[in-house]
Amino acid sequence: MSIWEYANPKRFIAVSDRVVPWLSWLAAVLLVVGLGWGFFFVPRAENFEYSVKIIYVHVPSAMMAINIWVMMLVASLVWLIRRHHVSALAARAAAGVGLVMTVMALFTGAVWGQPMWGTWWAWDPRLTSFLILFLFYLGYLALWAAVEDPDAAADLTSVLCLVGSVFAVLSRYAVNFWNQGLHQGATLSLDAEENIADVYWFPLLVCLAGFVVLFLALVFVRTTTEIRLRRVAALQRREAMA
Amino acid sequence: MTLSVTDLSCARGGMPVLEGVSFTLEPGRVLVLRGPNGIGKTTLLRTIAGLQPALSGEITGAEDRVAYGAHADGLKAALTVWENLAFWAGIYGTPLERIKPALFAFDLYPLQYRQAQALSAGQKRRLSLARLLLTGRPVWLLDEPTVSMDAASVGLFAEAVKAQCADGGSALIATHIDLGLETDTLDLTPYKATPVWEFADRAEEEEFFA
Amino acid sequence: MTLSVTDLSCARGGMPVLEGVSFTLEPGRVLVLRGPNGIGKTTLLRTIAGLQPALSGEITGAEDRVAYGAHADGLKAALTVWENLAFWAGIYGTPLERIKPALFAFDLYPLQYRQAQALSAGQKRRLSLARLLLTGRPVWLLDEPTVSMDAASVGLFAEAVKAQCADGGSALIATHIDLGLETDTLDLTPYKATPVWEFADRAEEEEFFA
Amino acid sequence: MIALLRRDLMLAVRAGGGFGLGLAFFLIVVVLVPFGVGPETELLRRIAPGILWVAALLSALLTLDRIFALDWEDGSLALLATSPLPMEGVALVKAAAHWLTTGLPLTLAGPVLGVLLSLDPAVVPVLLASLAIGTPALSVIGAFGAAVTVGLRRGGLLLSLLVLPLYVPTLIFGAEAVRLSAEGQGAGTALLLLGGVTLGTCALLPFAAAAVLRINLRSSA
Amino acid sequence: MIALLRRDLMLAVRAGGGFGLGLAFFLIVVVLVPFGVGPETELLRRIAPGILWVAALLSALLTLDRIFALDWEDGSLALLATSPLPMEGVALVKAAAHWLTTGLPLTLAGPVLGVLLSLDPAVVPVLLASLAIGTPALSVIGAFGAAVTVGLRRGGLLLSLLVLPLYVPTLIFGAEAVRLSAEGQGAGTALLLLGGVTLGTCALLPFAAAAVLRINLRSSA
Ligand code: HEM
Ligand SMILES: Nc1ncnc2c1ncn2[C@@H]1O[C@H](COP(=O)(O)OP(=O)(O)OP(=O)(O)O)[C@@H](O)[C@H]1O
Ligand SMILES: Nc1ncnc2c1ncn2[C@@H]1O[C@H](COP(=O)(O)OP(=O)(O)OP(=O)(O)O)[C@@H](O)[C@H]1O
Ligand SMILES: [Mg+2]
Ligand SMILES: [Mg+2]
Repeated sequence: MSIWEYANPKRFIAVSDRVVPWLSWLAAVLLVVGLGWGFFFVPRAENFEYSVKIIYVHVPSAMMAINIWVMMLVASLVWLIRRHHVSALAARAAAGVGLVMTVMALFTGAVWGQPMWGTWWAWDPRLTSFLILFLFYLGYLALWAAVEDPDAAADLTSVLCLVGSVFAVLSRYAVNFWNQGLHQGATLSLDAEENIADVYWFPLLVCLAGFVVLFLALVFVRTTTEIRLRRVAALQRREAMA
Repeated sequence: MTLSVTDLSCARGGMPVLEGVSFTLEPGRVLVLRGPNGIGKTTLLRTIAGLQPALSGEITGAEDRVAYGAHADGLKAALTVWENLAFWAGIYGTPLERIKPALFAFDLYPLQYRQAQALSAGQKRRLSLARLLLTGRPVWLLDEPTVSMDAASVGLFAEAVKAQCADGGSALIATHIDLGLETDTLDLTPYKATPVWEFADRAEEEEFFA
Repeated sequence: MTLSVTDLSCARGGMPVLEGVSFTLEPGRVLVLRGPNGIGKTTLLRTIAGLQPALSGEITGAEDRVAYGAHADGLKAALTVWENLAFWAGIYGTPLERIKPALFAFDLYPLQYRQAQALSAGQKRRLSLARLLLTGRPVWLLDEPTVSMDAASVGLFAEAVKAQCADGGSALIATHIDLGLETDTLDLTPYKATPVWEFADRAEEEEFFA
Repeated sequence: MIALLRRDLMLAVRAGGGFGLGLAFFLIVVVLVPFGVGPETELLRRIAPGILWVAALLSALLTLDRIFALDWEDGSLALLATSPLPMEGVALVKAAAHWLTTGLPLTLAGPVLGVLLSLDPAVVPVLLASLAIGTPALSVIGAFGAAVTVGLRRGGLLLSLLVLPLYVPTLIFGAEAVRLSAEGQGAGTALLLLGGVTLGTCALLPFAAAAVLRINLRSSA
Repeated sequence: MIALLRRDLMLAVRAGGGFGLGLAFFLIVVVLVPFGVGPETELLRRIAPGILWVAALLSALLTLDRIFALDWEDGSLALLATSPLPMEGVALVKAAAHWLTTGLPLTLAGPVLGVLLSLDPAVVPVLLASLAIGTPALSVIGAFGAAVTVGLRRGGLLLSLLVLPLYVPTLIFGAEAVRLSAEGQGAGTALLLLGGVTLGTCALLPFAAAAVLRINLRSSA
């Protein structure tokens, strides 16, 4: 049986009801371990001061924020091509989480910036393009909220998501052209030498895993909620018609 | 070529409204849609006009052959009567000479230099009907065309429809009043959709949200 | 107290439209305004409703006693049927209990939680008429109230008007169709203004610009 | 009056209008400016107060046409005019609703966005004060402008032309207050003058707005 | 197509929309900024390019909702959809009309207003070039945004929320070009990139806009 079977709302709800508890626990464990490890059992760095520990929230949330948008893009495409309502609703569900992640990254980043760069905010390319991503999330959700007819809303937001993605990438380059900044480069790049020391590295990985699982759990919950909301609306409309 | 609708089902605002509608409209005929408010006349016309997709069933002979007249007049308040018509003539590639007859047909000639916003309700309506003559389309889909028009104007409209039929056109008209034309009538009441989606492919998935 | 209009003249868009209109409307009576499109029915109603000043003549018994129903429905698309009515009840200080009867009177009860934008043309119109019942005003001024309503709804409307008259109200209705009420009729055609301003008090000055 | 206020707030929330968007626009303008003028911090810090005020003013401006135009288009303004409410009351309530959905959120958001322009934290209280005192004037003046242009379809742009000049005093005093305190001088007088402007407008303009509305209704289709 | 373009221009001129207003708004924003940030010349000169571009962008923004909303409300968009014109054509023509009534005047006015911000004369050619190349992108992107929000009554504000982030690249390259040449460096690459953005958007977005319009029409009342 193909994965499209799960596009059937009933089956989707059934599945999510089964997996959500597991995901939640797994996420809890991973986060507790990762954050606990990172916060309490990592030796104090010489170059970074204590605030370095923020990285265990900052980096995962930042990465999630970016990757969630990608996931939304995929879901939107699925909706546009295969017209599975669940897919569209999943995109909406994810967007909510993505927005929160973005805010977390911005906030932790700002808090971190204070000790590191002596300022809450700097117009560094990384930060700036993140701010733009934040705006995209806002617009996307606002559009969902504004359109009455659910299917039209799904269509419009999907198209917006496509166009938005292109422009997000475009702005990334534009911003780089505009200002070369002081933000860390991609420390998690694959070639080993420029990786940060393993002591920081492992707990970070655990945290990342934790965030991913947490995201999955949240998306499942929120998607089922969205599905049920639409179901209720549909039933109410039937009332009205009958 | 006749407009034929077979086993058509259409929805509005995500709810199925009509199902199993079938009829054919030969050239030279007028078909009047009747039915209580909210039965789905507007929805049906919009579907045939291609503004919204049908849930199921098929429509043949509508492609590029219909001129749609909606509840709204679609006039530009700032343009004069003549300019409004000239615009639509341009869109449909109709020569401008055809405007004058259209003005006469709906007794708008004296008002032709009046801005649309300075027209009374019925005058506006007449203007929006005059537009149909410039589309050169054989099939008219009209949604309550005679709203707020007086008896005389309704007469003019009837004339226009007759003329249209005379040269092989046809008209599908949703209305609550009597137009004083001999027409076929289709009452939509029996086609009211029972709000379940047997007809949707992927039945369950669709039905779930409808 | 009766609404009485004596020797009224009114203009629209700077042009005199009607002159020398006089009539009285006793409590319990219905007066229907007739006349071809553009004769000035809307203009007359707007003048009596106090939306525009009369050129000359006088209107008594209208002050704070009239409820005006225009061509436009005046509904809030984003609000539900019930909320729309509740708002007007609030404005006119009418107790909310009165909403339910109003809904029944126009067969809107099943639609009461529907957003106004999800109503069909005729349903919208019915809602805008239901509003009248909440104004608690004795005199109704209605401009083509039954536009795009089906026969059944027109019947409901006639009932509502009867009821209004029964408890001492009255109605002045501009329409082109037959309401199935026994009413007095006033045809405005004879009052069409000759576009000169003898009647304006500051004759020359006004006349100069008209 | 209450009924009207309640309805307007309800609409603002429901029709996806109101709060969120006015705020978002504020945010966006503030974000755009650095893209224009470049990222140098000290430059941004210097222009921060001015930019914040101009941005607040613009986002108030963009929400103005909602004040009357919607009610006009669907005909409910005419119906209100024939209702027991006095037009002055309508104008005042509408302005109040606009302030609650726009001015208030802007005021609260101001300091946060100040961070983006690296506004120095010391002046935040003054910024708050100036916005809190100034924005009501923006709403009332705006309501008047909206009343003037309500007849014109999509008069939105003309509206801004009429209103912006009227905004100048508010802008000057408001921004000046913040600038002065940023330069370490007292902002007292500026704030006082700002308060004067607000009081004056709130006292007089609703009447003007009502008059204008009546005129527009008279000549309307 | 031509008929539509002619009509839109006629309406823009007649309905008091188009030219005058977009321009005037541009002027006013530029005038307001000095009130906000204070009169120091060298400060103004430094921020001039950015402010000019942001102002141009905002006044383009304010005229966007006219692109489709009017035709939507009076029902002529639905009639156009049932006419022989392809929706893509409609979208493109509408964007073109918007540019002719807004972008073009802004471009021409830019240098003049530059004087107000004591922009140094040497960079005027680059300013002209950047505006000329950049503003079409603003119109096309805007047309897309307008198409998305056309269904919503007074979606104007949501419109700006959706569109402004899309404007970022255009703004950056445009303003950057002027800034660079103000600092005496070459603006070539910036202008090239700007041109790239414009071409790309003009090529692709009309299709997106058309698709969105069809969606909105489908679910419209
Ligand atoms: C509001 C301010 C900030 C924002 C919006 C922000 C945003 C981001 C983003 C988007 C990433 C990329 C995640 C990825 O793609 O891998 C990131 C990673 C990172 N940030 Fe920040 N950041 C901010 C402030 C800071 C500060 C002040 C520091 C400390 C000096 C910092 C240190 C890092 C580090 C070390 C990484 C990991 C780099 C990597 O693994 O790719 N960030 N941040
Ligand atoms: N935008 C909408 N969203 C949801 N439902 C709608 C919408 N517009 C209409 N409806 C519903 O769809 C059904 C059909 O509406 P439609 O306008 O086709 O009826 P109609 O036959 O044209 O009625 P009328 O004679 O009053 O014009 C009605 O029950 C109406 O309530
Ligand atoms: N806004 C306006 N500006 C100028 N003239 C107008 C305006 N509105 C209407 N008129 C003219 O005033 C006259 C009276 O208009 P009015 O709307 O009162 O007619 P009516 O009797 O209501 O017609 P209908 O039955 O079509 O509604 C008409 O000749 C019309 O052309
Ligand atoms: Mg209908
Ligand atoms: Mg009338």
